[in-house]
Amino acid sequence: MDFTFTEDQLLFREAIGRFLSTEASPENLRDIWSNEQAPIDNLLEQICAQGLSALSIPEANGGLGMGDIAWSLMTQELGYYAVVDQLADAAYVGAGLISALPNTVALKAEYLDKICEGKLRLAIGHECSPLVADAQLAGVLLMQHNNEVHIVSPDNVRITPNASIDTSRRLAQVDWQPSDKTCAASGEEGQIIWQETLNRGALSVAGQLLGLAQRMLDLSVEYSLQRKQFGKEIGSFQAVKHQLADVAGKIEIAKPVLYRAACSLENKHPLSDIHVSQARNFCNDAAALAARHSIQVHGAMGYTWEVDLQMYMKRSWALNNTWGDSTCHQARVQNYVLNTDVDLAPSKTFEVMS
Amino acid sequence: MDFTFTEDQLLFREAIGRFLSTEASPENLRDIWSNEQAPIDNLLEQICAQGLSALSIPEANGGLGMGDIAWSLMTQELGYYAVVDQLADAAYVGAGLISALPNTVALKAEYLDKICEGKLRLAIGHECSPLVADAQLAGVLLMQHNNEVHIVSPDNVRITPNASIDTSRRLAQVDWQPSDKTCAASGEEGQIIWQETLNRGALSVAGQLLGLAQRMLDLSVEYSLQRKQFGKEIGSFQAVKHQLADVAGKIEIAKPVLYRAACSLENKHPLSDIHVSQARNFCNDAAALAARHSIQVHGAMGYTWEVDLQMYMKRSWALNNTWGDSTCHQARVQNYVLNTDVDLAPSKTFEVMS
Amino acid sequence: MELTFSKEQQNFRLEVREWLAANVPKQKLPTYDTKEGFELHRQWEKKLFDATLSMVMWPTKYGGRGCDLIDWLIFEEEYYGAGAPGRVNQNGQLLLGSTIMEFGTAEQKARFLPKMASSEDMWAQAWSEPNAGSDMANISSKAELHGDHYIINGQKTWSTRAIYADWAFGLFRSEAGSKRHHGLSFLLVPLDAEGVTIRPIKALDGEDAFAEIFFDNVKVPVENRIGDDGQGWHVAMATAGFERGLLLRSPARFQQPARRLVKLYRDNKAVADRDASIGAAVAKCWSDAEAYALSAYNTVGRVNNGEKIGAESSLNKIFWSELDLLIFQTAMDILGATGQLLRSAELAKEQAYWLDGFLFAQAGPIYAGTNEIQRNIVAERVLGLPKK
Amino acid sequence: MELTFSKEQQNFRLEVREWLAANVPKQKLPTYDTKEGFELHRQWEKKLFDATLSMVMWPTKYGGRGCDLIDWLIFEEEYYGAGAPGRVNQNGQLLLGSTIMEFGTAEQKARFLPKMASSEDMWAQAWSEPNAGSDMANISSKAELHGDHYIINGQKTWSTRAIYADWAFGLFRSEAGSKRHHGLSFLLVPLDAEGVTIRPIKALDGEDAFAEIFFDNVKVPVENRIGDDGQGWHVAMATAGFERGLLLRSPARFQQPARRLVKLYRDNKAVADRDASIGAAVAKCWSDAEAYALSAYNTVGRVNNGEKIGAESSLNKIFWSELDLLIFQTAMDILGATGQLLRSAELAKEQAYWLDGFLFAQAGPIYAGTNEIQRNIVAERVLGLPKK
Repeated sequence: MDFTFTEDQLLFREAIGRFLSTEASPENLRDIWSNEQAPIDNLLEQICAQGLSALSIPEANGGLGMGDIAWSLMTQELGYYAVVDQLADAAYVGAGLISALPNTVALKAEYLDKICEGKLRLAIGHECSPLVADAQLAGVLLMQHNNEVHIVSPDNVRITPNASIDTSRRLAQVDWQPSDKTCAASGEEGQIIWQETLNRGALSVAGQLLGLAQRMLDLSVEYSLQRKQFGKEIGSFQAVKHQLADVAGKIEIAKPVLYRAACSLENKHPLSDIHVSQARNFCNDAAALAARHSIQVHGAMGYTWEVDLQMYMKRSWALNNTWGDSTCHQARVQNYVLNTDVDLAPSKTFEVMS
Repeated sequence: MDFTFTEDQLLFREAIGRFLSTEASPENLRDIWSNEQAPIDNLLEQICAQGLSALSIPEANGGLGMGDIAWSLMTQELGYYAVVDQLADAAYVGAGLISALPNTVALKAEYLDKICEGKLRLAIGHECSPLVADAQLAGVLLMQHNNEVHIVSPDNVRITPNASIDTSRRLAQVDWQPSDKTCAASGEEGQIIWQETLNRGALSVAGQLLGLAQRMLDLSVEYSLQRKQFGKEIGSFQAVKHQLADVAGKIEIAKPVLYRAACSLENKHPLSDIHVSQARNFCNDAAALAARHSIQVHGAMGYTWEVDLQMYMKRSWALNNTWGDSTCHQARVQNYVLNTDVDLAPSKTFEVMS
Repeated sequence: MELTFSKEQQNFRLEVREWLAANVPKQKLPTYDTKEGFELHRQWEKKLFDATLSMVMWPTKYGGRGCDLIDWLIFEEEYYGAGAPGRVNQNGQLLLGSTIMEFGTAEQKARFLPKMASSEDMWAQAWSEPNAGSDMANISSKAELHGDHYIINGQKTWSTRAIYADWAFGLFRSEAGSKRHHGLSFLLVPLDAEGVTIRPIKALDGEDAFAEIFFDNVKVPVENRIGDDGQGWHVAMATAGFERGLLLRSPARFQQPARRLVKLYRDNKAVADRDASIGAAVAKCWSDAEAYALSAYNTVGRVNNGEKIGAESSLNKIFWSELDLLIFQTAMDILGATGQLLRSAELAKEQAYWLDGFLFAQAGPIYAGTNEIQRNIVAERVLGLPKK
Repeated sequence: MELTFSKEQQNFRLEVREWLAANVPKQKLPTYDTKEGFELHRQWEKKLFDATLSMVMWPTKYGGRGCDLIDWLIFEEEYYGAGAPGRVNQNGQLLLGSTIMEFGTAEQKARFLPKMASSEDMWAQAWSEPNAGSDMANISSKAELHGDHYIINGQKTWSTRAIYADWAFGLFRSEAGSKRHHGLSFLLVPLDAEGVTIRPIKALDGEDAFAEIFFDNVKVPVENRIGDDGQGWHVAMATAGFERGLLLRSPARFQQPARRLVKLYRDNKAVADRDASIGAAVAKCWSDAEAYALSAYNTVGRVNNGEKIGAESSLNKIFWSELDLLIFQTAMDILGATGQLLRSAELAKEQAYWLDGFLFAQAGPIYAGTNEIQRNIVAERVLGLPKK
């Protein structure tokens, strides 16, 4: 029983954070939010140049073989700097999906190599949403059709962009036709891949939401120390203090829930679905309260396009229903607790004894 | 359209409040909470001497014919002074029940006269609860058996007291046998009587809860002006201010909901069930928050038997599930909103147009 | 207590209902935070005015029809119930209108009110300043009296609708060296006057919903002052209470989205009920909106009986702003992944209504006095807790 | 990260589980706030001690078995999971115990710890004073040093368990004229000493759960001082952080009622589901309790790695006290009309468990530093917001 990260994992997180703090600064982010395409390419190229796209690829395929546990730190950094979907979707969720494909799939090794080299952009279409993120950028689309995994070329799909509140997101409907030729996995195998992919996507979002919550909290603390009302920094008013303390509380309690879910996913724990959804519920909560209290602390400034807060806030609202609606994650936990006859004794937190 | 009380109604409320402030002072109340029986008799006699037991009795029977609208003010005073169940149950709910009995019921006129004179104590056993309040004191018990109203003598029942957290309440199980002889109404007539009685009981409790909420707020404001911490009255801390302001908000919003329900009941509005349950939800909420924030403002003192707060707080917890559990009132409103196809247009607040 | 409408009230309701059914544009107008939308809303206001439905409570001589507050509540119920356009000139009509009605001279009334009712004149408010947000008495924009006119200098901010409006109204410090609430004057300033510069502020949705206004030696005639010199705070606050709050946010404004939320829930029951708490939240939204309506009718009755209404407006403000958040948040929870889509997105049908409302609801606890300030007011003025 | 238990840990769990299965009284003990209940709990503690299960983390020489914090969490899971009696001597064992372990002399450890582990000595805390509640540094009870002993005078209040306890521990002002945190000494006082008067305070449930303690020239030998003269605040605070908070309220303390709440819900599903929000609340209670457990394991891991844990204990305090309220409030909502019944009532079966817990939960946000104080601490020490 050791619920901590290794020194390496923590140092790696720190390094990524340092890198992103310059490459994904609020100014750069604002560019991405304001323009259509180019700035994402720059950022993604920088990121690939750092080898970040190779993180999840198995060591056998030339990657770093980084697992879900380490990613639960990484995704927080991605959230904190509001990095666009593509990175986590390709380097983490997509790489996981491709790694899980049967070795008989001809393109598997090639794709893993390309991701390693930062030369493949992926989009994943899961039935939990009618929207696919970054479909327009994708070199290959991984599409769900019931239990089947299909590998689809962008040439064979119709992509209809759907603009959203987070303008750094490129969401689209993707119309396509499943065929035997595109099918890379099916039956129980396909089902397990999609189940794991949904969990990984949801966990990736959970981490990002937590990072976003922390960013909103930091911005609010900073603002509350600058802004004066009635002759005092607003951060000295008890109402402001308590609002921000409550956000800190939501963030702290969400962390271990996120980490446990990551550990379960990495170890294929039978309750991974529940643990991931629990993580999502806590991280959704933290991000929602952070947004709510941050805009309040920012006052009228918080309602403007001008302050950085708006980007992180909108992204948190958008991600809240990405890789599974918030209600679907609530439902998985509620069903487990309310509609099963599992004994939920205190001793069962980690043990699944019979 | 006139959503206000008459001068008379308001003056009457004031007079009752003045009377109760001496007769049902916290010291007297503490006596009732600490001893078994005698003090209730004193209080009830005082109250009957004032003619309060005759309020609801139709004028034709020598009473004041006071309706539900006026009672929605009265019950708030009863709550504010935490007057025992017997008064509202006999003079308001019970009197209403008896008045609604068919005139063929031999004892009807006699009972109405006796209530007028303050000589009849009633207990009402409704199937919404296995507990009957003040059964031990009752000269007659009005018992529900499906749609039937039974008038039962205390000689023919077995009463098992059940002690509760509000020691001024005398709750009991009542074992009894329905018979043709005890049956005073049945069929549709009985059903309507019980439906109206539940609504009246629930509304009586709603008013009392609102009065209790106001009392708890007043006690807390008073305490927060006396108690000092860190060299200042605790009432000057923003956290305390906001907690108490929120209680005031819950109380204010509950009032018109209570009054509308009273008006609906008095006028046999087809949505009386919904309106009464809405009133209960809002008044339950107000009392619950008042208790929560009052004990917080009182600090450790609030957790003691010694402060008056505890009596009002416990009574609010007890009444919250009296004359219908809180979940049953939530259910009536939720069903109406969620599971019907009624159009809830803004114009429908008072109109039931087709 | 009598909770039914008179024959006259019912007739008025039916008249409004029929007129709206015939005249409300089938297609939602573009937002009035764009030039095009602003003009279309101005045209709509003119149409309302021509039917004497623009300011139903105003005297007929100023373009109204002399209705009382109950009629006004009825009007609002029908107006929102019909999904009619937002009121682009409401800051003038609802906030400034009452002030001029109470403190304006006969000339000022005749000069300003009819054109306000018809929206020939569009009005922007100019209250806040960079250092006078919640602490409104901290105003530092100056107005120097020179014979028959003031020269004003300074900066206002968060001025809603100022980009396209014709006029602004606000408080200016007319007594040099005065402090807090003293020495302020309530002035009306034409926005095309020399020395006025307007710089838009983009709101959360990217539209120019507010502006900063800079005054550089702007000349304003004394006839544009409401009330006496130095009495501006008194003038501004006198109508700041219950009625102003109610006019700004009538119950129907919340009952209509609550009604739509119930429909959204019923239409998506299977999805929504995956999370058990959604149904309870939907019912609460509807019930809260109705409670707010009941509260309004109750208070109007007491006002009509001559009762003074105090800090209820602070409680109302807190209540409706939190209700608004709950309504639109719950809708977002039901909509799930598509809730984030903008109006232009192909998959967005009803979504844009909810997203717009969700964004706007975020500002509710902030504008018109933050909810923290409102709670302080309740604690100090209603409950008697100490100021410091 | 490795979230499974070692063979040794599993064996320890099974040993505890089996011992408890064989020894936990079938019938719930009467409350320890009565004389009879107090004695029965003392006997239970002796039994635990004899099985070296009283203070599993203490060194064997003081009656423990030298377990680490993970073992302790396991012990607590089994202890609460088995519905074993409340720990009557916990203020001594968990709060004072750690302090003596860290600051006591070898003599003091040998003198106090074993009898504390066996509950031969029962301990009451004596922190609060009438004017030093949330503001603990406001202590005014005096201790004058006279050679080899102190003479103490003053009053303590909210002293849990003081009525039947043998000893009390607390802070006394030993430097005349000193202010705030300075000049305080940490003293252990036998409650049968001459000059000690104890007056019970009835708690919400009518039982004598607390007491006031009056000290009238009470003589306390210098050997009863923990740490140096005037260093009392430092001594008291050093162990006031994460570990003390965790010991006071282990996760299992909340997981067990959450588990029972789930069962209560499942057994009364039809009734509970009348209000759609109940199911969601039940699931949240369980999930929150589990999150608190995860948080404890995570923090223990970091402590074991030598990390310093700061204001997390303030966040924990807020979290568990609010969770406790939600658990028992939700149970009350499910129980409905019978929830108000006392243990003696015929219809009360499980009800008394819930009502007792509901009452006790009310105090959670108040004791051990009110939640308002905790939020201030988080804002100031974690977020760096200004003090004033």
